[in-house]
Amino acid sequence: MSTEPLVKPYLELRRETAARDHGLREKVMSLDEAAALVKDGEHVGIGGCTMSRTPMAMLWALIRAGRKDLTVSRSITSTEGDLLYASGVSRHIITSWFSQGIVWGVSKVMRHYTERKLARFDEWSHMSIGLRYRAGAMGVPFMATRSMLGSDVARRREDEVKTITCPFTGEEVMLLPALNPDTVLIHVQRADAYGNAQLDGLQFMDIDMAMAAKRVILTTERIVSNDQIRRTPDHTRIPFFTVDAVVEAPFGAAPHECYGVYEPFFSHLDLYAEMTAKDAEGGARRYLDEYIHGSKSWPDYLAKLGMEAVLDASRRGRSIHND
Amino acid sequence: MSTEPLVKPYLELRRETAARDHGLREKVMSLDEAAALVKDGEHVGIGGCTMSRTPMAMLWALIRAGRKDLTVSRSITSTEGDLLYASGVSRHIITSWFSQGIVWGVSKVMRHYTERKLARFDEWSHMSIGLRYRAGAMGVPFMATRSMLGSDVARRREDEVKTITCPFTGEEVMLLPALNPDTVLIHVQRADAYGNAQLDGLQFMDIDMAMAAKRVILTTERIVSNDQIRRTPDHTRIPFFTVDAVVEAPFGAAPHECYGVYEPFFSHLDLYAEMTAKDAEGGARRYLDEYIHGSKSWPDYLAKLGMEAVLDASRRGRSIHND
Amino acid sequence: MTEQPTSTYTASELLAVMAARLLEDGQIVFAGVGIPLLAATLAQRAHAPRLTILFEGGVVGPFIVPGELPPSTNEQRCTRRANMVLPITDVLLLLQRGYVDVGFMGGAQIDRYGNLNSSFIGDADDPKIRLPGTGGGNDISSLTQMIVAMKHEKRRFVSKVDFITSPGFIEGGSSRADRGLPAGGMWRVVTDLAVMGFDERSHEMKVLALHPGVTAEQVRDNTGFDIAIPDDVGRTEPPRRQELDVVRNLDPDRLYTA
Amino acid sequence: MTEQPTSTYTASELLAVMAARLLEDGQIVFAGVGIPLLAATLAQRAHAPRLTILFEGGVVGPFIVPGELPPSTNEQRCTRRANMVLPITDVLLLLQRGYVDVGFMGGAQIDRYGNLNSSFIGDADDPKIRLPGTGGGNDISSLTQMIVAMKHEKRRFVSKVDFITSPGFIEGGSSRADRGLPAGGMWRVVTDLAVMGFDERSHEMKVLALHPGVTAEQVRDNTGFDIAIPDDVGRTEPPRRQELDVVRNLDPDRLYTA
Repeated sequence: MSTEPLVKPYLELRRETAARDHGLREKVMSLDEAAALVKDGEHVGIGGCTMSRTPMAMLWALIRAGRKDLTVSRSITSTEGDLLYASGVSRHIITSWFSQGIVWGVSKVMRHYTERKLARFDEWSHMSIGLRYRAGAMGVPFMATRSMLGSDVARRREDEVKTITCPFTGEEVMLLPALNPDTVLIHVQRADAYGNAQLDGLQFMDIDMAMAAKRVILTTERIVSNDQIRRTPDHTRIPFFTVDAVVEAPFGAAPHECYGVYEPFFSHLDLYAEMTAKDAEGGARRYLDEYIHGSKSWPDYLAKLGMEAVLDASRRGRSIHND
Repeated sequence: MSTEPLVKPYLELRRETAARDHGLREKVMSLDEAAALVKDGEHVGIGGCTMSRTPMAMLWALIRAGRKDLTVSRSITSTEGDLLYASGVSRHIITSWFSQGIVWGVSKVMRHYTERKLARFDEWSHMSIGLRYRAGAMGVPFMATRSMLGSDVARRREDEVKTITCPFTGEEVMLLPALNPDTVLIHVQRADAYGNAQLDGLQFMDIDMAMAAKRVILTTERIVSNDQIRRTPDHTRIPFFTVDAVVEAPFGAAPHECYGVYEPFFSHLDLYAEMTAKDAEGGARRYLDEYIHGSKSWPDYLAKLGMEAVLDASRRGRSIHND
Repeated sequence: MTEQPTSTYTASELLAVMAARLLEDGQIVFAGVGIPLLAATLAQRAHAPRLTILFEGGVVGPFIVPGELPPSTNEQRCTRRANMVLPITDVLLLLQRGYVDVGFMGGAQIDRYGNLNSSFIGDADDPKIRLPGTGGGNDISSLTQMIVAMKHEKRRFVSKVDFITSPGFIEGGSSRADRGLPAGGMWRVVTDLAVMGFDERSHEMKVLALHPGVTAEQVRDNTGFDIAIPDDVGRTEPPRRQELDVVRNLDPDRLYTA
Repeated sequence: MTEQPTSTYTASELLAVMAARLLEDGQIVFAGVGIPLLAATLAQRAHAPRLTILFEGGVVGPFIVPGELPPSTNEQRCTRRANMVLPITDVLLLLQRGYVDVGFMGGAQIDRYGNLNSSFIGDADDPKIRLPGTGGGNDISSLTQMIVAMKHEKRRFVSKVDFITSPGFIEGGSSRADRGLPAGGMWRVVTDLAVMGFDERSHEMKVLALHPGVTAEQVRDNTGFDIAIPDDVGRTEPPRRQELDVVRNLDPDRLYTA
């Protein structure tokens, strides 16, 4: 919502946070119910990174719900970004890198929409995006950094960053504006019904994002008991009171990976790359029709990926635990 | 070292860090060898908090080595602060709270040395100390905060903090100076010979402190193989390249606690409180003579605490894992 | 112990019970060691099962085990069956971020504007007594709404504290916000004599309710400044045995309730 | 495959081998996906067993499993037998804190002062090609000493990049420090033709060594600006079979070395 100030005034942040229900309560719901929480035009932060723990099931539901004009931010954006552009769910993505992945080359869909000025791709350095979420998580209006100075990446963001002289050292440092998304979507290996989430392996920017957001929608490979969470409290990475919805979505990051559970569905990702190689827009639209709108449920989407692909991705995913 | 600037200039920080050996190498040594790494007059950060994971074995070695004029910082300071004052190892402690613990009342030793102006106790809010370490860990000269404003705690630190108007929101925020200790002492449950440390339970400010310091001395309940660490990399909290010394010191936090291994040695702490209740200075000196200088080795110190006390503290410590 | 009639209880037991009643179900309370920890745990067992307790050591939503009270909020006894443990700085940042509904701590000295002093008795540059200091007190009182539980004594209830360790309303009126603290502020002060609040505009302390058998005069006699006590001042309900039983069960050794 | 004579190798295999040789034992290298990841892993196995690799996804000191190369540095394949995993922001902060000895990435377009462009071909406001962007490239090149590995082509080696995504020496001289980047800077550029460095004062790119069979003329023909090549320019040793074997063993499917 471009009319909003770049950084949320502190009292507004406090009012919003105070207005939320902080009680230990069950928040389990369906993908569709969770999708209904997100309003058109909101700023939605997407957890995970590139092809890891992308909340694909939740994005599947948002696309099907016809959500529009979202401003989306993510550390690094992969195929989900193509689908957000092509579906019109978002035509404004704030990220540090945007393409399917180096082995598939530059995203034709990203190029189609950005080069024709049909969509915005605001580029920040990777650490800058992380520090913006972190400032939002900490409840401060900015975070200092020594990166991005002097580059054209910063020059293109000159209305959004400030350079000051450090009052302690006299050094020039850059101040990055706090980012507090309206909604953050995060996929995890396990969470309880209250929203206490435990992440295995790579955490990316998810913890800061959850703390920075006004609303967090968790999808999880499995819902576990609160007792199980309480047995290893030092493995809990996201506390329940930041979370508004918990959706059990097995393989909820497919065709991307979920650490320790499944690796990327490479053959399907090759297929997607082929579909969008020649005719980017048409290919993306065909993918949306056939796979997203063409599946009645998330399990039905997985069925389209194929049982063999699911088994293969799982085998590779669990192999991380092999010696 | 009061002649140093409050915040280390960035290039000096970078030079110091670059000059360290970043290689994966064994760093196992004795308490005495580790103590020899610390120079008189240095700023030494102490890990843990109050009665938890206080690096007592390392402090035992520093006191016996006759280290002098250290500036010490810690989140909350308990009996170890008394001993640092009384031994002369430090007469300048930067902390947020300083006494044995609420159930034993105000520390008579702290009162003796501070009220007679024999020692400095620089008081900061708890979060401010944490944010100062965090800024040091991140390599930025300051961290913004909305706390401490308007209080006399801040007024007494007016030469060390800055209040600015946020260039994004126009709000008044306080900037806290980064703290990069010369040496940080941390006691952990397990670490490998390279210095990769895994902490169970409460982490306090240890991770930021390790990242902020120029030198880290780890004491650990046990040294484990690097293979064991690599089996659960997402439990590693302190990376090897921040660490300069690894000392295996079972019960290295006694008479304080080490999460999941032993609880505080309450009867000994009651005894200490008694010793220092009437004659603070004399009592602390007697404790130093009898227990610190009077023990030939760390196990000998533990022997003075008594086998029953060790068994009792261990039983209570392990009880955290009971249902 | 359950035989004990409810008419007999120590001042600190009364304090724990009355403080616990101020906490509401579903809140997130940042509790200090001592009476606050005890009262929050009592509230959890009495009327607020969904109350979440935060401890400064880095703990979210633990359950305290009866008879295993911690010496501070930084030992493993504070983590039993917790939902999460996290670094000290990050649990304190929850206050700054706005997730904490109420902060709850004890106090050594308080003034008419709810400022707390736990640093110096006398001149800070040449103190009669050097107290332990703020700990997280300054952060909690700077960043959220506060409940303070303390003994009601003239020397503790002073017109102006020697040193503002934990800011209340500073000099009253809008001075707190003017000093850069737009959020939070003192909400309730619970003592062994009464429950106090603060005037909406002047932010001066005033008595809201007297404990059983306590007179307005007693409160005035034990308060070092002129405190407002309306004629229609409220009365607190006496501690119920069930409440006292929980307190005594939690603290059989009278560690906090001596 | 080990039968293959060392005289035959692809351009990217050569790139990987030559780049790996620039890494020293005991260093901490922040490596990007592709050739950098491959070269760092080769160095680890060839001559630098104590080399620690950092990946942007949040990984400290992993070992890459042959044939299991990741699609980016953000998947679980990057974490095998790692010493530590940590959040993305924190692994990038290691650069700012100064723990990283060398950053190592690929490049789409580079100029005489070592500035890299991976954002826009043509005018940024109306680009011919929108490239994927910086990722961590801007942070790495802003905060540490850099090695870049890329194909040596005229269109990639330009006098001035269209857009400075990852700063080298900006406009040469002291301009990098003047812009607020006192630390780091471009150190080496490795291509399939040669190894380049930068002049101490002017910070202009210059050739340090030519690869086997490569002439100075070839380098000039494939460089879009006037590049200094001393008469006594060095010569790199041809790839050893053992080096090529490791590369081919790591990337049997030619994912990075096509």
